[in-house]
Amino acid sequence: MIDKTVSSVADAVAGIHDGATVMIGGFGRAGQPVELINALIEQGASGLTIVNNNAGNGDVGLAALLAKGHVKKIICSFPRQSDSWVFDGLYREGKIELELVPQGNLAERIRAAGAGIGGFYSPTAVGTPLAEGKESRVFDGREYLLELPIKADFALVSGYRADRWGNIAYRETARNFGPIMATAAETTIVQVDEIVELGALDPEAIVTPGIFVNRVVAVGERRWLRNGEFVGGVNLEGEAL
Amino acid sequence: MIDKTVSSVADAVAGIHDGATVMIGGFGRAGQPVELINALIEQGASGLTIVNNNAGNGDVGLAALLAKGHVKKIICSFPRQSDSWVFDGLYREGKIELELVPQGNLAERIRAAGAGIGGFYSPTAVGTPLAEGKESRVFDGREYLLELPIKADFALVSGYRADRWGNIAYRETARNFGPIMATAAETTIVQVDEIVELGALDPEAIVTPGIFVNRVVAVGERRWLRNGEFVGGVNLEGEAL
Amino acid sequence: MSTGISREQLAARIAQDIPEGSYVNLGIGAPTLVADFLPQGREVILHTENGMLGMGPSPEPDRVDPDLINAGKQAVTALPGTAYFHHADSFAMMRGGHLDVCVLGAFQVAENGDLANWSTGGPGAIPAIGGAMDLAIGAKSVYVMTDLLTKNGESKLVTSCTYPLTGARCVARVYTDRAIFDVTPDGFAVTEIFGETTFADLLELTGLQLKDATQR
Amino acid sequence: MSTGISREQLAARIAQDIPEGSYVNLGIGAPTLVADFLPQGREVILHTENGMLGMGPSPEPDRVDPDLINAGKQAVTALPGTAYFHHADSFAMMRGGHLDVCVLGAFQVAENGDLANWSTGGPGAIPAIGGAMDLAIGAKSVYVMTDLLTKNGESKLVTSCTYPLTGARCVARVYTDRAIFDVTPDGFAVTEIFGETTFADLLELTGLQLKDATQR
Repeated sequence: MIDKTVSSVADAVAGIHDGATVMIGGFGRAGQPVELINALIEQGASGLTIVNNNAGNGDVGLAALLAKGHVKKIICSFPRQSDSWVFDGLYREGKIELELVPQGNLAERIRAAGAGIGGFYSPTAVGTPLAEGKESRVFDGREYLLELPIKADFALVSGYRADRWGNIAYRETARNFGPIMATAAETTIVQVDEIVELGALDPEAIVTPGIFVNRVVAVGERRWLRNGEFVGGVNLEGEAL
Repeated sequence: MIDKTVSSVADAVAGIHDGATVMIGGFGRAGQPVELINALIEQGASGLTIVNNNAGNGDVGLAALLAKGHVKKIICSFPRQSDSWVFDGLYREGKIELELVPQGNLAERIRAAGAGIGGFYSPTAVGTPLAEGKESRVFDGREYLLELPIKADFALVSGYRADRWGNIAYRETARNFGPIMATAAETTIVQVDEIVELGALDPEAIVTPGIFVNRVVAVGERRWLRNGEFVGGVNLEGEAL
Repeated sequence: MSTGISREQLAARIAQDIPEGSYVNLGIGAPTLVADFLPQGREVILHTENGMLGMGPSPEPDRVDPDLINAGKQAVTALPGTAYFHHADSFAMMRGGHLDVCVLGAFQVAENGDLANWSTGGPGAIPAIGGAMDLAIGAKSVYVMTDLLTKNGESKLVTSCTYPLTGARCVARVYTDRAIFDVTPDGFAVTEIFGETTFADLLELTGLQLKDATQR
Repeated sequence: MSTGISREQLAARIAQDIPEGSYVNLGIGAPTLVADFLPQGREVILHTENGMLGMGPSPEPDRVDPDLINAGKQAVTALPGTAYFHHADSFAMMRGGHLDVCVLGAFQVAENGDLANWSTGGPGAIPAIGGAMDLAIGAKSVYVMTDLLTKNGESKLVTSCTYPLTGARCVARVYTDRAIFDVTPDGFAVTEIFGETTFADLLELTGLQLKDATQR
């Protein structure tokens, strides 16, 4: 019987090695797999290259991983935010390397890695400083830049519900980078609120089929839901009001 | 108020001009927008370039359009089937042009058109006769071929349910090429079983958001469903047993 | 020389120009305000880069849903008809030319439509680009919403941008607190002037050759 | 010289080699049979190119669902855990290297793993490729299921393909009615011989240099 579920977040992040490239889902805090990130901090792998849209918020999750000094390099589109003080400090001290990628190129390069595309011509960033060093080519009278896939050793993703085959359903805008990152990593690890019976997920709404998923771990229902119903009563950080 | 619904299939296919490139969804008969194709035959546009996975089955739908002599060229991956006699005859008589594209390249080229990609490097067909005349390039030790987007003037798609914003849900493997074709055409026209109230579709299972859809027409419930429940009692052609 | 209209007035003015049925992305910051001024009953579908079409207004404080945010990471709501999708699909909408309008902020806009809005190129600055470059090249109409002048009184409309570009020749129109400027093959054309500002004021404030295309 | 095993026996033999938990695509025609011989209780997830993972067996005749078909356009069923997706996503699974195994038919397989299975290059033939080229380059292990000989008694295993290729150097193993051949850097290695066929028979039937790697 196929069973991709593991019983703890520690088991879920086992084997992530020093120097690994790790994609981490989420846009800001939404869809950020905080429990998996905390387990990764605990696990201790260092010298990591992280792929995320941002570079951490506040002092939790990705920001906490950065604060530990476990991250060598970050590939992202939007590091600077009102609550990105951890990254800001490391960057100003020269303690972290940054590869800045426009968000659409970031998403499409991740998808390309998962889809077996060798490279693609993107309309974004033509004529800007981010075009420097990139091959340019005109198709149909319009200029494009050659972009290459971004692959990873591991992806940490936050889904909503999963089954034992590793099928994943997401919730609202917490979906964001999860589905594409799941396709682009050697080993994809997903945290969800709960594991449901095989067949309980709507087959029309499984956004990440289990073929892309290696391990699934349940972390309990998010604080703003009760038995799957939205009940509110939290702030944007997910803390009780 | 936004209302993309039109009241007849004739209205739905209005304006398709002679010489247009028309993408038609479907894989074999599944997801083939037969009512829209019939309306297109009636409407009379000719000299068409058709993009479809196949080249028609039996004497209905796409095959009927071919039989009318309205199609100049077909871009597809798998024309030859047990029931593709209409295409076979036209092809042998030299009355139709064929551009044969491996199915994965067909799908990815359509997606690229919808996603604004200028071109991409595909791993498929390297070392085969279909690589002739294509640019080849090595990334990371592997050879790829440059593939260009396929755009269309119109897309005819068969969905399951829609709302007045043009959001589309699909059913099972009838989804196939519909969602990507909807993104790649100037004007996307979708037939569905029924138009439901705005908000009635599960926002997690809307596969084609309305931004890609221009016109929606309801054609009535498919014969093998009753009030949305599968009841069977038909053969693969959808005819009552 | 009079001062211009308020940010809210400007947002309302921009909202007037967005036709019913448009698919619109409002950039982080001031452009977000435009949503509050869309005329009652006019349906406009808002896109947010983080995977949603059909974005609604802010929720009540006790109904904040951390899974439901906009590009600025603010809490939003979902209208009936909302659809969710992943990031590659969201940016395919932008880059594939499916959005009708985007409204962006700016540091500088040049006469040829070049836009600079992501970096002032300063040495200590931490760069951040997000989705701005994708929006700039992808939306059918790129509108800029900005004050005409910087805090130091310099014109944001320039002959050519000195800051790093977000996109080349991409801006269609600039809505400022003083006037509306269309980007034309011959440079900026002023189509509307706000308050007591005069065309002569605009010439002086920008130092540019401007065409007077106002209907007065 | 004995004849080989039946098509069903061969399908059963291939099924033995597919481990639990594999993601498998079975090509149109004979390879489809493999599904019927997967050992009871072994979970293998079947992919069909037209947008489904979790494909189940054929339905009863009165339960045929025209919306639920496989790549061969035959009626199928959906197992609990099935997921549907569109064509670009389906082929991303193939081309991105996510399928563990595919089983394809063949006209010819060459010693270097080249596969020809889509066209005999005849002048009157109507070409059709479908998803074969994508599967050939995409699956982690490409297995071929075929009779060793054509109807005319010619070997389908060849020094180099004379028919147009489907994929270059892509085949890992060829399951035939006479024997199983692994593709190795030194050509075909026979790992298992069926029935009363001998290694000498295989040398004669194929006319190739073969390595005897049987464990007998």
